[in-house]
Order: sequence, then C-alpha cells, then structure tokens
Amino acid sequence: MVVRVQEEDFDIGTELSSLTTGKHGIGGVCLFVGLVREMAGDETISSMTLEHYPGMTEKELIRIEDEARSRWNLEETLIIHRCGKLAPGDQIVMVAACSAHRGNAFEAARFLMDFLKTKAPFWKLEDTGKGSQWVDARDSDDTAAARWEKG
Amino acid sequence: MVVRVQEEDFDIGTELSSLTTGKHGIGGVCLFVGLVREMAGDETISSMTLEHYPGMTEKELIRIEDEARSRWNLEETLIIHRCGKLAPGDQIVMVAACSAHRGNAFEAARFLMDFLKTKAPFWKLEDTGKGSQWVDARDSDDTAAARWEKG
Amino acid sequence: MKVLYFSWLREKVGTAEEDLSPPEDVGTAGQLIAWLRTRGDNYADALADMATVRIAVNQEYVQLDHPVKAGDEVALFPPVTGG
Amino acid sequence: MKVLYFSWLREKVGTAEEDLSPPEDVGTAGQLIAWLRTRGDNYADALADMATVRIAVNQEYVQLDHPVKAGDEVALFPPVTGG
Repeated sequence: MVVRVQEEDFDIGTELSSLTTGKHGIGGVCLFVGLVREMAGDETISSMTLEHYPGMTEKELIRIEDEARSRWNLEETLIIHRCGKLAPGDQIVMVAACSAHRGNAFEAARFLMDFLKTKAPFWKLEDTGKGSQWVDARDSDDTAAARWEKG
Repeated sequence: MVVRVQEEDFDIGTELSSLTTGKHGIGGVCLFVGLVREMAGDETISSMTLEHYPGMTEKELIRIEDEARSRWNLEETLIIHRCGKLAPGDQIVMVAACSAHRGNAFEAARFLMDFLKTKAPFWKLEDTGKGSQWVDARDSDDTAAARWEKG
Repeated sequence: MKVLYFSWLREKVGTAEEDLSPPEDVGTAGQLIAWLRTRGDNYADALADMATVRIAVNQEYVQLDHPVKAGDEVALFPPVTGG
Repeated sequence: MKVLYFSWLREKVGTAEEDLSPPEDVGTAGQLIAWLRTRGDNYADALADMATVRIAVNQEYVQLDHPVKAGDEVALFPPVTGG
C-alpha cells in the first residue's frame, strides 16, 4: 500500500517494479495515469496548478485505498498524486491495483480513480490566454463514484 | 497504434512515454500488465513457455485494436505480448488505451485484454515439479469476452 | 478554532487560514458558516451557495449538523477537482 | 495445402506443420478434419473432441463449414490461453 502526494514527477516503470518485485502471487496490474490536457473547452492551457489540503489529502487517499482493499482481493495498491504547477502532457496522478486476477485489478483501479476524483481534496487552477480559472467539478464524476455505492 | 510480439522484456515507462509524448489531447491512460504467477493451483511453477502462431497472432492483435478503436474514442492503443520462456514475476503482456477521458481508457483496456485472452493464438505451457502441462482455457475468459458482444 | 479555506473560497474570503473564536451559540458547522457570513461581504459572497461548499472538521468530511468546538480544524472548500 | 498444429495438438499429432493433398471430396474444414482422423491414431486422438479444436484458414478463425482448397494455410489448435 503506497500513498504519496508530491511536487516531483514519478516514473511509472520504477513505481510498478517496486510494487510488484518478489510478489509472485500477482497475475495482473491495472494502472491508470492522468495527464494534463492541452485544451480546456476552447481554451489552450499554458499551465495548471494543483492546490491541495495537506494532511486531509493523505488521509482521504488512505481511506480510498482501504475501501478498495476491503472490496477486492488485492495484493498491492498505489496512489501517487502531484501538486504544484504542471504543464500540458505532464503526469498528474497514477493509481495501480495488483491482484491475482485481472478482473479485480481493473475494477479496483477504476474505483480508486472514481473515488479520488470526488473525495481527495485537490483543486485545479488552469492558466489560459484569458487568465486563470478554477476547474469546475463535473457531474459525470459524481455519477461515476455513485456507481460504487453499496445498495 | 502499436502491436508487437517479442521474446524480449519491455519497459512500461518507456513504452508509455513513446505512446503519449507530444499528444496533449490524452487525459488518461489505462494500462494493464500481466505477470507470470508462481502458483498454478497447488503446483509451484518453475517456468512458463508461451507458444504462438506467428502471422495470425499479429493479425488478431491488430483486429482487436481496430475493434477497440471503432468502439471508443481513443487517441492511442498498444498491445505487446511476449513469447518464449518466462519465469514467475516476468511480464507477459501489456495493453494500454489512451483517451481524453478516463472512462474510455478503462473500458477499452479491459476490452483489449478480454478479447486478447480469447482470440489471440497464444498457448501457455507451465513447468512444475510434476512436469510440463498446457494451461487449460478458462470459461471465465469466455464469459468476460462475451460481455462485449453487441446485442 | 482554526478555519481553513481552499481554492476559490480562499480567494474570495481573502485568507487561507485564520484562528477564530465564534460566539458560544455556534455549535455546529452550519452555525459556524452562518456566523462567518456576518463577518463581511467577502465571507457572505464566498459562502452564498452551500451547494458549492464542502466542509471538513478535523480533516474528515462532515455535514452542516456536525458539531464544532474550540480546538477544531474546520476546512471550507469547493467540490474537489483532482485526478 | 499447408496444415499447422499448435500446443498439445502439435504434440499429439507429432508434427508442427505438414504439406498435404487431401482427396478431392474434402471441400470444407470439417471434411478435412474427418479425413485427417483417418490418417492414424495420433490424428484421431488429437482431433477426437471438436470442442477443444479451433480452426483458422489463412490465419482467420473459421467454422467447420468453411471451404478449404489447395494452397490454403489451415491451422488447428486448442482454445487460446495467452494474456
């Protein structure tokens, strides 16, 4: 179980191999990587700043991982989220779920992302030619997270 | 669009960055990596040999990628599958789907794996303490692939 | 009581963090927000629409009826947009 | 006609690849398999249960009623287990 919030970039290959090395019960790893897109609607983004709530962010990420591990049989999980100033193409976030079987890995990684998107206290500020603007939360993210609510 | 069958190992970070570099419309990448597990039922695996059908394998992988691209709005896709002799913990397969939005990336990557598992002509031979044995196809893989059939 | 503001709530209020001693009749997160609104137009504007305000007490999400007391860390922020 | 065998089908038949000239009345994949079974116990054993045999003609999956002809590449193999 790995949770990190950091300004520095991360290397997916390095993170993955430190997660799986020597753990030969892992049959599948599902990884998701979020990147800064160049366009926000019709505007070109020159940079993006990620603000967060130190302390609570880590707690929420750990809570999200715990929840995933309680729902699926997982060998390892990882969440790395960057903060600070990023440029188009930069990596923002990486989640990974390792399991004996691929179904669990896919489901859990998607759950991690859906919950992170609605629960982890990060806020994106986009810099465009027309100035800076805080990104609005999306209804589609709430819908995605609601899918996982227990009936 | 990348499809490769190779004996050599691959580096996920390198593959991913060559897939996404300069493509700033990509907001999310879903990656799946399959690893050789140490146990097959109660038997410990010492090595695994992957046989395939050169020519048809590549055609099927391209067909699977085409199908994914016709179903989802994808910026890039990748399938790398190894052949030859592997050891527990080794990487067998990597698929990736890159899209503007994470939902497409997750769905498409899972589709690529589900179809690859039932269509790509690979066969696993496991070496255990009790000799070599061909791996049986799983009904669960057929079920997973059938989920994607158009109604 | 420490009160933190993030994102555009921070910008509208004009501060990231302040130490406050609300009156004794402020016993819940909802009452704290009602009291904050009386402290100036910047607060009233930032906290005008509760649909866009999330509340955490001691770094856990809570609802308006959650108790707040001296020594708590209360954070007010818009819906999150990370990932 | 080139016929290829993979995995345990290859082991049971005892060869990976052979050039064959089936009789003229062999016009489909199913007829080819029926004829192959007559060529020896190794073939009869390998091709005993069609539920475990997949067929590709010219590197595309086909069913038993698919035509086969001179010059085709026909492959017979068990259900795939890659990934």
